[in-house]
Amino acid sequence: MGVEAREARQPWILLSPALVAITLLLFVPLGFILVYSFWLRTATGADVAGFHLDNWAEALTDRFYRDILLNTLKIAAITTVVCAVAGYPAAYFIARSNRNKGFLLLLLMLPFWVSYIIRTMSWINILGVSGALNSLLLWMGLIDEPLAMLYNEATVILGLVHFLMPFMILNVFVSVDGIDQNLESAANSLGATRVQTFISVTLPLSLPGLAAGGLLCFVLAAGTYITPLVLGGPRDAMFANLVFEAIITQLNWPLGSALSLMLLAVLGALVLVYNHFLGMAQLMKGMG
Amino acid sequence: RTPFVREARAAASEVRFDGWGGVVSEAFREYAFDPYTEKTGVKVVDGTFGGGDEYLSRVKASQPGGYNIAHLSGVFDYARYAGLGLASELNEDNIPNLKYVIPKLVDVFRPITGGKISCVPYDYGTTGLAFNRKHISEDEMKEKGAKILLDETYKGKIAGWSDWRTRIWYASLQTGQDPNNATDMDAIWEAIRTHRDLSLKYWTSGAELMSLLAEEEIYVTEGWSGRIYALQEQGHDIGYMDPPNGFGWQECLFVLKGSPMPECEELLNFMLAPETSIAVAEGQNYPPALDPQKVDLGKKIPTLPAFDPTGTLAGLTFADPEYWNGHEAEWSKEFGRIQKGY
Amino acid sequence: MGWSLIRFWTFLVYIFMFLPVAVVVLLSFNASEFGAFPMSGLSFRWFVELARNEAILRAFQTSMILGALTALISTTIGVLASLALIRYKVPGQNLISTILIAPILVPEVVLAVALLLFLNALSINKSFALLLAGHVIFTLPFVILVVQARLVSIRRDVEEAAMSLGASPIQTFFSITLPLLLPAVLAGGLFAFTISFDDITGTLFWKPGGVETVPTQIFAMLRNSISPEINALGTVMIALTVGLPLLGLAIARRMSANSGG
Amino acid sequence: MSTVKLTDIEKRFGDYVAVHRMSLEMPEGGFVTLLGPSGCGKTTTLRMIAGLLDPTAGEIQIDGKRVNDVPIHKRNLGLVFQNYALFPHKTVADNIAFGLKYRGVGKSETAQKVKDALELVQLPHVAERYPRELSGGQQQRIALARSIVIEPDVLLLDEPLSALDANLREDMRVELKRIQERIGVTTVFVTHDQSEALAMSDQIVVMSAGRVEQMGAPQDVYNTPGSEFVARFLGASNIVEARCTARDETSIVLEAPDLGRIVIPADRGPQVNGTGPVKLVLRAEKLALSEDKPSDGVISHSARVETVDYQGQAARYFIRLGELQLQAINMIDTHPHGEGSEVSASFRPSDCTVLPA
Amino acid sequence: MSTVKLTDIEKRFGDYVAVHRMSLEMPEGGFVTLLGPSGCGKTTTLRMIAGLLDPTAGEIQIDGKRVNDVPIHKRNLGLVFQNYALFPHKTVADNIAFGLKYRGVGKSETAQKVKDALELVQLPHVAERYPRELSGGQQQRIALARSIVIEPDVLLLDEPLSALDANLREDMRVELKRIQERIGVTTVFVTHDQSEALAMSDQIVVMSAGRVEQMGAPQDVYNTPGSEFVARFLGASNIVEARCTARDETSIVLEAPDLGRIVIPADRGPQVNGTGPVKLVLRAEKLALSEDKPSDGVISHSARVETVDYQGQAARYFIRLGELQLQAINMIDTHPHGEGSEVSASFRPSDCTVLPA
Ligand SMILES: Nc1ncnc2c1ncn2[C@@H]1O[C@H](COP(=O)(O)OP(=O)(O)OP(=O)(O)O)[C@@H](O)[C@H]1O
Ligand SMILES: Nc1ncnc2c1ncn2[C@@H]1O[C@H](COP(=O)(O)OP(=O)(O)OP(=O)(O)O)[C@@H](O)[C@H]1O
Ligand SMILES: [Mg+2]
Ligand SMILES: [Mg+2]
Repeated sequence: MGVEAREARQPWILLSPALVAITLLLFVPLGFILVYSFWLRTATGADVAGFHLDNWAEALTDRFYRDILLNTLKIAAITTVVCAVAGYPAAYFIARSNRNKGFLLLLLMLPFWVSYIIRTMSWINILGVSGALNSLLLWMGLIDEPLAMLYNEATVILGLVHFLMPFMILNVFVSVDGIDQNLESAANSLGATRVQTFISVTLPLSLPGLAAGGLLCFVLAAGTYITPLVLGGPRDAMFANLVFEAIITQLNWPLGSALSLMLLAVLGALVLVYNHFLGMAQLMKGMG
Repeated sequence: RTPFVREARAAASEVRFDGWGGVVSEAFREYAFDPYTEKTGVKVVDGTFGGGDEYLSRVKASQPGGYNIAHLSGVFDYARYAGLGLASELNEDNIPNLKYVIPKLVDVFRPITGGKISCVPYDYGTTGLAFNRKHISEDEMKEKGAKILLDETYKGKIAGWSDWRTRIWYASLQTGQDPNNATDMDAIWEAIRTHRDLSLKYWTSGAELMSLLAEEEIYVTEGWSGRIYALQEQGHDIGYMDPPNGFGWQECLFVLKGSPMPECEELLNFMLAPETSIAVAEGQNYPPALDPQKVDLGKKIPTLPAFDPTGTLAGLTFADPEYWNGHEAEWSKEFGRIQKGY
Repeated sequence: MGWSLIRFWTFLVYIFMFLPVAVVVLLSFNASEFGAFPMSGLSFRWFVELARNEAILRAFQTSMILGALTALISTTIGVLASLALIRYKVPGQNLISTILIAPILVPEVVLAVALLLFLNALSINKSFALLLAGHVIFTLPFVILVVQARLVSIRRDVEEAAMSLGASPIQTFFSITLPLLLPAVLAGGLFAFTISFDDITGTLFWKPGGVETVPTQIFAMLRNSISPEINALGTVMIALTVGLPLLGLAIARRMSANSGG
Repeated sequence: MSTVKLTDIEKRFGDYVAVHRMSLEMPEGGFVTLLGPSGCGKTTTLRMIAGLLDPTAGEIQIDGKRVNDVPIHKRNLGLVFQNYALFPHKTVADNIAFGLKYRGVGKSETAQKVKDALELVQLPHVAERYPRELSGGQQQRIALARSIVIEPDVLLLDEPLSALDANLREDMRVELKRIQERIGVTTVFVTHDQSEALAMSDQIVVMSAGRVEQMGAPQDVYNTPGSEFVARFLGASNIVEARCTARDETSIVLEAPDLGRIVIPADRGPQVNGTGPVKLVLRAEKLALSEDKPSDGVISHSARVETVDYQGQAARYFIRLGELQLQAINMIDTHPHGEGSEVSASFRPSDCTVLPA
Repeated sequence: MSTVKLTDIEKRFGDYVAVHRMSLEMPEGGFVTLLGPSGCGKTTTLRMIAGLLDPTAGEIQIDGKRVNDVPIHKRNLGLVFQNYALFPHKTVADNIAFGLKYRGVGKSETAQKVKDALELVQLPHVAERYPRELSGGQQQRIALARSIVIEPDVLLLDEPLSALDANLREDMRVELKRIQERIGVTTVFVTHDQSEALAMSDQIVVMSAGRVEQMGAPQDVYNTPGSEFVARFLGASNIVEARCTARDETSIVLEAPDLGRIVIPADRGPQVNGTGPVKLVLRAEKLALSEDKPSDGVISHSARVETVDYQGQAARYFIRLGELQLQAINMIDTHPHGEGSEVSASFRPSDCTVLPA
């Protein structure tokens, strides 16, 4: 057997554990979910098998689901934009600082290693009526009454931004780090100011990283349910909460399956669009 | 059958118990599991859950026999499990300690499972009204009762549990209806909407309830008696009041179908032993299901809210399982929507 | 847009990132259970209680083992898959990449229940192996993302040189490729470890009896109240995670310095 | 030491044919250079010999044995790359010892061989360093040491010098040739740098677009280019369209615009038959510029210097001779001819080559 | 077009001094090359002129005005980098038009200027392509077009040719020089390739370790190296330890091992005073090898050819002359001297340079 025949076979050997694992543990189970979405839940909580379109009809026609899905996409979008706007300069700073790149990136990962629930609940101690920020403002005399800052859409977004910021920064960092600084110098030398250089050279060239980070933030934000539970007010539910409630609280797995497939379809479509324009390879690159 | 399969009957060398974590499971381990294993040689594998609904979904997605005993929330969960065909049949003769239990607590289960029982009652409590005494006086509470949760003056300082039963129960009280037999659901939904719009937040756990009150994010909410007691113990100036027809409930130790019955029954007996019950009760601040007339419950338990020294529990209103479970699918979904602003 | 403005902005972003971490650390020294600010007194009480709390320590141990195994397996599979995608021409590369990323697109509750249903259909009981498999599946994309990014920078000709000198492909992998890939393998492993260590939803569904991880332990405490011992544990973890990675970083620096950049 | 023989090998990448049915025989101990522009298939050929690519057709023999199906790690080759490909995580000594490990060489013998190899490449003191602690030229020598320590049958070098800078490149060129001669291993060297090829090879194989254009000793290839491509590729050449008006056994008579009638020895145009349009090739350094009229026996025309490219020991001139623009490379004494100056440009007919048009 | 004047500029990175108090004046329209080995501070100097680095001390003047504090985008410079630095996301036309945008040039005028610039670099047809669709040489020409279209006062080029391959590099060299002469802009060119420096410059500044070693017209620097470093760096030189035994107004008398007594014109050793050890520098191409005894006026010794490095039009020989190993680069007619052959090596004393030891 020639070297090339071997080279053609080897990648499949190498890929097989991952593909087998993902097929067995993700795609086959998703097949179950697909089947389940056509079943029906009875009053006692048991499910009847069959081919019923009721769940899909409900999921697709009820305004309630559509509105919350749209609201979820809105929150995910805002989160993504905030991450991008806040994270970009930081990523740029890290990429362009000569020393400590590795250390700065590592620091960024630190909050990940405090349990997610605890981390999210900590905002209550920061933003609460008797939290740090209010105490500080009161002490400085800027306010007389503690401000009610918690439990609204803004705090949900805040929690999500905190969770997702590192993903954005990492992606943008890789992109900016890969831009030849001579390009900026060249633009400068041609008469562009720093701001003009940024807008006409740096920003467009880092778009792939920004897009990869954005996709990751968006997808992960659209799939969260704990953050809105902990930091949201009564109305701040997201689509994953609906899935969670259908499956866990109402034990309505058929409906939950239909709902989750709906979310999956929307996110999947987004990935396909992204893939078409920027390619998964960039997402890969972005994580380095 | 694949070699991975572990037969339920063959697993009698261990019994699986699931319950609440923290102090509760510590107490169980010390007072029930370890002595039980020492005596019988049967291991107790204990797990925890964060909520009953989550546990039920796990059970539903598992093999029969995968789970054995669970510390569940009272009567309607019992009915739900029975409805899903998960109820077992206990041989009461194997649980001599059952005799210490308040009979009223046991009797509510019998009609659901045709006279037999699949669980033993373990503790009880109430979901009453908790309020910050700095901002709301006892008198005002007495005067307004459940309606305090709809009081415009406390807008943004009100909270509530995100549980649909509790919401409907309190809405029944607020609309002057019988919580176990409401007739005007529209009024109830309207009350729930009003409450939602006044609320800062729906809490989902005891930890959240306590921190909301302790940090004065809110002044009034319903609350679990044991949690409020814990806050008072820590010195917070929080009041607790069961309004008329306040929400009483009990918790039980439920044995799932497919479990090794003799071992489970023996374990239940251990857990019902007064010292175990009392330790757990003191840990979570809910009175045990033991009849104070038959057992000496020590010093702390009589001070717990909802405690009934008579052992008749005449002052508490419990939920009617048939009524609640009959509407579960419909109401939980409807509440889900209202909760989200619809 | 001056450099100092960017620096200041970055500083703010880092402050923002560290706020919750700081709260956790502060609260772990707080004497009382609730109400962080103003703190009611400084105390090591929760650390002492943490040291005595066997359940939390056991959960911590489980989390560590689970995280480590997840990292190990996930990294192994991920490295192999990345090798295939970067080193070879595979038809449908883009599709395969998308498939390998798929686990982060599926809401975790769904993945959790779906996997349970599947096992149920096969009549397989839950076990530690299932929990591990579940963790491997959703940490895999992150590992693949990290490792691939690094793999592209390892030159193919170094491997070819090794083979020309008589090393078989497998010998080449172990004596050349793997050592050069080590920083990325460590980074990917760290990623997998962290995500596994922090996971709740999947773990709740997949854990077998008697197995608790730190997050599920915390979750189960939610009904009563989360004990500040958890904050103490967090502080210990942060101390470890600031210390260990710094150590790891030093090692990685050495490694990457050795790999010639 | 062995011979390498390629018979009709061909390599396709999909539809694209990178190497067209190529046959070559490399003599034992010889230094054969594959020379050609970027993309002409040099690396592809080398990689087929190495076993890193499968030929689509044809046979590769090393030492008379067909090796098409022998995997690379069993071919016993020395391979040196443009970027050295040293193992960055191993010391120099470990790099060199790497191949010995798989040949079951004992510890003390390995140590001795590593020491000898380091001495051969004149770097006995760097054994314990890491590759990054060496300069480019040193790294290249270590790469060479690593590949020859295993006593390969064939040494394959793919542009080993091109990453080095000018001065170093010249030094390494000499060094490499010295070592190759010393150990006498059959060597295949790939480069696109003609001066490298000329300086080092026993035999040059000029390739273009996947085909062999010409093959022969450096001086033959250089002095008698077989095609316009070779003439242009090897050094600066003037190529002038001309007409062959007559030819006999001993000479070819050309008529070229601006240059007039030129009679060239017949052996300078072996490929030209009969009369008609041809190409006249004259190397830039064979075109002498001077201010005074030159001696006899040469053809001389007056021309004007347009551009001067000063090169230290020599200068490259672009001159205009009637309508023609020609280039000339001449050694200079102290000062080159100035731009714009009138000179006489002369060459010997025997320095010309005639190619078919 | 402007003059550039550096006065005592210095650049430190932390403790490390990359450029030591350097003063230079570059004439209007001149082509000045900074030449030196890697790391000697060429780029650092260029970047200070460009405004990409601040000098630690000293003054930079362009056209008589101090520009130390003028930010780069106001200096009106053309800057060309080794790796071209074309904007990959813009077409060639947009790349070239980039600088015009910030100079308020109107649309139609921009289009015209872009067109002119493309014609100047002889690539009129690539306007709508993206940089990645061009070859290296084409990219380099676009980079040049982009920097000259803004009519810069000074053109700064940092190794613009080093990423190109040999043949292309020579072509671009001529092209670049042609364009520079055509527009007549003052140009500072950085390279470590001596042949590039010699071929293109009006003035060469040889740098070493942050200091200027020598400065002058290419032929002066080449023929009369001011230091051993320069002698070695610019082409192949033989450097022989010798003793100065006497000197007067017109000549220096040396005694060198194996070479005997040599009398050299005094102007070939301006730095040598008195007697004592000195260094004799003889360029390789000034050492002629021949089989017959050479004519008068030259010093001649018999020697043996050890290694031959065939270079097409020339050959580089390593010869042994007594204890000395010398190199000689000679034009060759058809065949170089063979290895091992005995030749006579001769040189004119006036071709030698004498440096202090
Ligand atoms: N794996 C491949 N797939 C498709 N085409 C290839 C592959 N490898 C090489 N080629 C093509 O084959 C031709 C010859 O390539 P090769 O690398 O042999 O050139 P080369 O002569 O070594 O050039 P260079 O001097 O640039 O290294 C090129 O046109 C190249 O694009
Ligand atoms: N930003 C910097 N920080 C520290 N040292 C630097 C920096 N930039 C350059 N140097 C050092 O200054 C010296 C001169 O560098 P410079 O880039 O000017 O060299 P160069 O002559 O252009 O070399 P090359 O031919 O390799 O480009 C080098 O030793 C380099 O390591
Ligand atoms: Mg090649
Ligand atoms: Mg430089």
